[in-house]
Amino acid sequence: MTDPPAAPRDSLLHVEDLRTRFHTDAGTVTAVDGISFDLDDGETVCLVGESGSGKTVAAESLTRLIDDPPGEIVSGTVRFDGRDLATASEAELRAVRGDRIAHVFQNPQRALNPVYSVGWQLLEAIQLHDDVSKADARARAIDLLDRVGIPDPATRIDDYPHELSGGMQQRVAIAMALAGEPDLLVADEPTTALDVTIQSQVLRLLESIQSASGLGLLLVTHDLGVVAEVADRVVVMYDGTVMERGSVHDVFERPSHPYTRALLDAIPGRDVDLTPTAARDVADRDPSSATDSTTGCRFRSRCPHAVDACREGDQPPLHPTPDATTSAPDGARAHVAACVHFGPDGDPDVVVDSAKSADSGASADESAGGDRR
Amino acid sequence: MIGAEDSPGTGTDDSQPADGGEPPSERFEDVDWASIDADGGGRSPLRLAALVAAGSYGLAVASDRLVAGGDPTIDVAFGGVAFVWDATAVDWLFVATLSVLVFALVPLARNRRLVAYYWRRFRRHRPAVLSLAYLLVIFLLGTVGTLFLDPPALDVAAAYQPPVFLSVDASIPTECVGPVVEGRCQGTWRYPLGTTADGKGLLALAIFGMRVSMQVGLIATLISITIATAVGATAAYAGGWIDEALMRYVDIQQTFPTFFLFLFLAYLYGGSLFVLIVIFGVTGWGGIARIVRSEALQRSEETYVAAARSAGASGPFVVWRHVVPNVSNSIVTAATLNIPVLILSEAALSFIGLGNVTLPSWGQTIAAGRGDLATAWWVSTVPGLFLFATILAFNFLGDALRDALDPRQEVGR
Amino acid sequence: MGLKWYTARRVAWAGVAAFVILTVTFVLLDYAPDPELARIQFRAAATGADAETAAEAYAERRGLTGPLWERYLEYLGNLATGDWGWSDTRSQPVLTAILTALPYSLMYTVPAVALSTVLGIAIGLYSAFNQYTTTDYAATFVAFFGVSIPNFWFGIVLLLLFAVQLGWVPVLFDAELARTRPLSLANARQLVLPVFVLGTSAIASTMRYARAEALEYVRAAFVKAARAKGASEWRILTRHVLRPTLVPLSTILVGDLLGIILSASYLVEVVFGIPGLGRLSLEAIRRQDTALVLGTTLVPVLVAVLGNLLQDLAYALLDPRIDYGDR
Amino acid sequence: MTDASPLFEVRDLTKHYPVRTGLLNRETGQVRAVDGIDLTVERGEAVGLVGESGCGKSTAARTMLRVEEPTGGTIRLDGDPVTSDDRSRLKRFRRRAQLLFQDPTGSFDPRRSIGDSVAEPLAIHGMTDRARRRRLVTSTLSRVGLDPSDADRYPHELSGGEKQRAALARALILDPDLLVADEPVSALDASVTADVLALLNRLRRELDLGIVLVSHDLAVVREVCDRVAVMYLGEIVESGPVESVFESPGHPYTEALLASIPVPDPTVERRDVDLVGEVPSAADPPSGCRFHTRCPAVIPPETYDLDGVAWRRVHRFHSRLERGPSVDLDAIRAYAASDSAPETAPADVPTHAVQTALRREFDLPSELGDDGAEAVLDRALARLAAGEREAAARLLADEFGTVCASEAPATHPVGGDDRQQHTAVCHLLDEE
Repeated sequence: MTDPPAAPRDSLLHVEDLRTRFHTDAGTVTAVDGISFDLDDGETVCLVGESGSGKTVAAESLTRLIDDPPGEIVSGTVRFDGRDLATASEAELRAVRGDRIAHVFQNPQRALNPVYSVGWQLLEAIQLHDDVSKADARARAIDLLDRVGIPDPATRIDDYPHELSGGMQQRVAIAMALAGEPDLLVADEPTTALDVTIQSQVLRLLESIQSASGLGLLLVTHDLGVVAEVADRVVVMYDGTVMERGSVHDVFERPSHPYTRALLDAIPGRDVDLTPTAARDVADRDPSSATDSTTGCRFRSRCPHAVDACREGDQPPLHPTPDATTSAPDGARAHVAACVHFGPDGDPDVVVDSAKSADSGASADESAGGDRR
Repeated sequence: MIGAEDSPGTGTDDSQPADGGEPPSERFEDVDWASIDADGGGRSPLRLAALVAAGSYGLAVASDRLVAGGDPTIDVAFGGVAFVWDATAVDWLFVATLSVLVFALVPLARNRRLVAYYWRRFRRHRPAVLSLAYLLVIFLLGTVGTLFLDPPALDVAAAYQPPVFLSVDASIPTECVGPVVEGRCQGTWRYPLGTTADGKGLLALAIFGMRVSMQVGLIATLISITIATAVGATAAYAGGWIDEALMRYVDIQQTFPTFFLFLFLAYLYGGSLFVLIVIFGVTGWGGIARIVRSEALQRSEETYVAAARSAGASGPFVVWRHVVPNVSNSIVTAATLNIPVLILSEAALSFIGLGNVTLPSWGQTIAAGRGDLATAWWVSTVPGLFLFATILAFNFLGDALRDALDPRQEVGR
Repeated sequence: MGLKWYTARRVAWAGVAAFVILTVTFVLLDYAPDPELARIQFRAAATGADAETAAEAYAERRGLTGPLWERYLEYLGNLATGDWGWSDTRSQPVLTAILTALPYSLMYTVPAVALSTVLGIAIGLYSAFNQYTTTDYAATFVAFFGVSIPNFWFGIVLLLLFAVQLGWVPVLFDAELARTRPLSLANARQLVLPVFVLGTSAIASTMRYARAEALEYVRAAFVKAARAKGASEWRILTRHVLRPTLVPLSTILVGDLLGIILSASYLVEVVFGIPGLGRLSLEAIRRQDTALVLGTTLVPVLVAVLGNLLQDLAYALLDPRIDYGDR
Repeated sequence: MTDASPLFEVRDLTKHYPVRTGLLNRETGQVRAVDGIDLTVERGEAVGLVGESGCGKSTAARTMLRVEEPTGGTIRLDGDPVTSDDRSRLKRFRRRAQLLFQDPTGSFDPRRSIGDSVAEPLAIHGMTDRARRRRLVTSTLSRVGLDPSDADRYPHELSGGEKQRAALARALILDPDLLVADEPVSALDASVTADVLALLNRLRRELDLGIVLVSHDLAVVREVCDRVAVMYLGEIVESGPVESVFESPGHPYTEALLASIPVPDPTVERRDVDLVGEVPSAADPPSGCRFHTRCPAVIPPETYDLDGVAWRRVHRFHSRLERGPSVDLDAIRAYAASDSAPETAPADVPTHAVQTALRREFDLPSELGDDGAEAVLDRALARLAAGEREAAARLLADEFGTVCASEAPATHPVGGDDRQQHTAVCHLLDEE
């Protein structure tokens, strides 16, 4: 069984089999190992995973923002609006970056150049893609600041980044991303560095921008709460590969891959209890130890449902889940999971039903020694 | 120390009657703190050893200065080889420096695992590993080798001999020691690196030059880092006006261009090696003190310091156990990079004739060969190459150390 | 507190630093043995005259008779009014001797400084941007070479090679030529090696710092953000990396470069026979002309004080984050 | 209630940091990081302290353990006051009350082995027997789920979760009665977080440990704690049993905080709260109720009939004039100039255009919906446009003053049921 064939479609962004490697002293690390997903106009797709899952590298690989060297995009297609960015020239990419695809980064304080004023950096973003006069660009910059909810924008535009709070800095970063009126906004953990109240403001801002301009939003996050609030569709990543993919309702209500289930289970206060061993330390490991010799399912060693078949071959392909009826019929948006139990010879109930039986016995008693590398 | 048996000094351990049997798994709830509070502390054998070493050092210096007077410090003959060593003031300082170095290495030997970790990081820098080997050779030749070698002697008859495997027009040497082939004087193994205008062997000169360079570099740097650590740590720990005053002083000292300070002081007080080393050591610590201060301030902001303090550790305990060890990385790096500067300065001062002219310093030899460049190019070149290689090696070493010991890279990955 | 207030404070501090240094110098001079005095006493004793009387006469002539504080004030006053004393060996005022020598020094230091600043920063930035490439390794090695090579020895070797062996440049520096036709090709030819020797160490040092500082920024998030905006690599290099790099660099550059240039030029002049400040100072030391030694030492010291002041001001101009109340 | 004193009791704890400026380093103000908080912890009880960053919760944690010297207030352990005057008593306190830090990486000395670091508190408290320390370290490490051989490892060889376990071992090795955990899981991945919290819960039961859990994450507090205190700008605005506070919050801030948390369930509609702006500086906290500048329920004046949104915007404008940075009129004129159809010089921009620009700058609606209020706002804007910021602020204060800004609110009970009752500090509860 192979990947459901991706029908030639007109999605805004179509990523297929993307692979990114890093060459380090300790050897080559494949941070992103063949991921595929689609994103449409006006749609929000969330890349979810814990630290070391490769979600950030995946997002930055789209427009080749990764540091090269040591990073290198080995293979794959990134079709954006009909063009393959993976094979595009640096100059072509430059025309796309900021203009068609914009990025917002995790730490706003570091994403803004400390020695230039907010205005300078906004004007740069405007004038890089639009041949406008300085005065016009400035007026537009003030409009942008106003649009992202910066109070007194005409005064604030001459501030330096360090004079703004974290929330304000992230708003400025978003304003900068909007300067080129992009079709796709890639936001990498845009709210992780912020307080909950500010996070909620920024998420609302992103939503309102999206509904106003209809741009596609690719949100990279580790926070399932954020995912549930904003996502239309979800891509769950673990160790550089896609573990599960589907609409937000499918993934949250009928989590299929054992990893997704463990992830959901780990949320404090969520009372669906899975076997505690599955919940433990799914990503608390040194990503540099991720050698390329991995065979079989990457989640195998921590999976409570691992069987011999999990050792064989590569990561299992994305199999459709039994609830496929509720999903869109075509391959790219189906609810799929990369687990042998969902394959042609597997029995999904091994994963799905075990929760019910384990529920009674799980005494939430974490035992020693689970935190191993 | 490590792996010591249950010491009888803490025999108040009544709650644990089964002692010595299977490895007891004592739980922290079982600890009777009231009895421990009543107990005293212990002392470290290392500190004792240091005390003994310092004491005997003091006695030796005193006996040499007061009792022996002009006589050689050591005069023994075993077999046919006589071993005579009249220690100068610089030599005594050097001995002190080396003993301090030995004591600084003890904590390293204790933390093998950590040393291995640093070594793995250091090893990645191949030029630095080579440099380390080269410097060890230079160091051993300069310190131990010179004790057994005769100092280069005047021999006008053997002037201008070319290095071995090389030849020079026979008219240039006063008298060719080696064979003369086709009108060219061949170099011999008697003077592998050739000779100077005085007929001194350049190999011997180079080796004695190593001693001078090592003495200047190591002693002055040790003086510098001692002062720098004291000043920097005091400034960081005391804060307030003490910090302000100390750092302002460093500001001013740093403003004075080092070379001209050396020049001026050497002019005023003479350029003997002892004076030079003291001047270098006493005036060259400003930069390191700044590093120590800022590092110490940063380290004391670290969470592990807060953790120790919240567990009840005293200020001095934290400084000694956490701040100083963690600052030492930066001190080692700064010291390593300070040494070549001093060696170069000494060579430069000797070169322009401000040093002790009787000392076989590399700079001295370079200056001596300057006039003979067209005829006997090797006289300046040989010590120049040694000087260059030594400075280069220290720079490589320092750079690699900075990389390997960088605390920023140590934390997390 | 604003920039003006900060500037005023830095200027005042430079004044204080200069004053302290001059005071220390005075004390050092006063307590050090005076070689001239020793010579006079020796001569007097040798000719049968009273050494004591000769010493007093000498002190009288030198103005060394008054109480310490009086002499101290006079010393400061003289320095301030440009009366830097009389050079016995050159039979001219110290300041005149210095001003005569200064152009020769500037003739090769200015090009060397300009070259090393521009090239050093450029190579350093390029190297940082292309970390772990062959170019970077080559540049790093050249930097190590430049930092480590003793410049006086380097000068000697180059002279041997290019002047003695190849005859491309003159062996001896022609001061007359430099004075009368400073902009001629012939003068340029004889300045090439000094500029090169001085430049090597200065470029190397600048480059190392520039590379190290730029490395802090080439992988910074804001550089990635600029790339995401669609900025070209050139723009990223010249705008986004250069500017923040200049902030710490300005503090290192002035202080360190100045130290290197000042001391290296001294040795370069000795090696190449350029009658600049360094040679003047060395002559003064050899002939034990204390007034001239003091004068030639104070020039670089005052230059350093000025340099430090400029460095503080440059820092304030370059970094918007500076807290003016901090220093 | 019994006569026995609680395990840990903090009364009126304050911590002010001096702000020094100027040539002579004169103290020109104070950052009131913690401004009079009360807290009680019983044996075996976990109390949460929540709030946004900058609310003073971490300072409170460090101050209540006297890691930092408090400016005022009393701290009692088992009823005994803890002061820094009595050194042996303070040392005993250090043994019985431990602090667990947020950053598991930074909290270990990179040059010492884990075992060394974990044993350090023993050595500090006078246990000279190395072998015995080693035994205790080994047993403690296995109790927090680590391998005894981890004692020989160095911090860089452990993962974040392992380091946090080791940090817990270090905090527990002195057998404390109280553990103050400052954001113990915020640096960890979700699955590791779950583990560490479970471990914390288990140890609490096992050791009858009192816990103060400082966190920005309400879900974590809900998972672990029995009672919770919500902090805003150095003060506790609401406190009580976790269920009661979280189910029926009495303070608009708590409500807003709860509403801000994303719910990991796509079927739940998000509650929208109008919580704008950010936490003001603790060096200059707002007068009256400190939350009034951001409060979505700030009490409107009775004189005008304004709808909620319009009123809050006017109030925010007022607060901004009172407390915010200076208004750059030139920039606003320039902006108004570039906005007007025929290009005009900034100096020639008509007043009404400047006022329009000002309304836009301060996010004011073009119509307030109340003529009287509209007239006042117009006058205020005119004064501001003329550069008389203070006069404008005065006018707004006279006309649109609110009790929230003028008087500090009192503490009120919330919730009827006696067992579930908790307290909140808010003017909205005044009438009741």
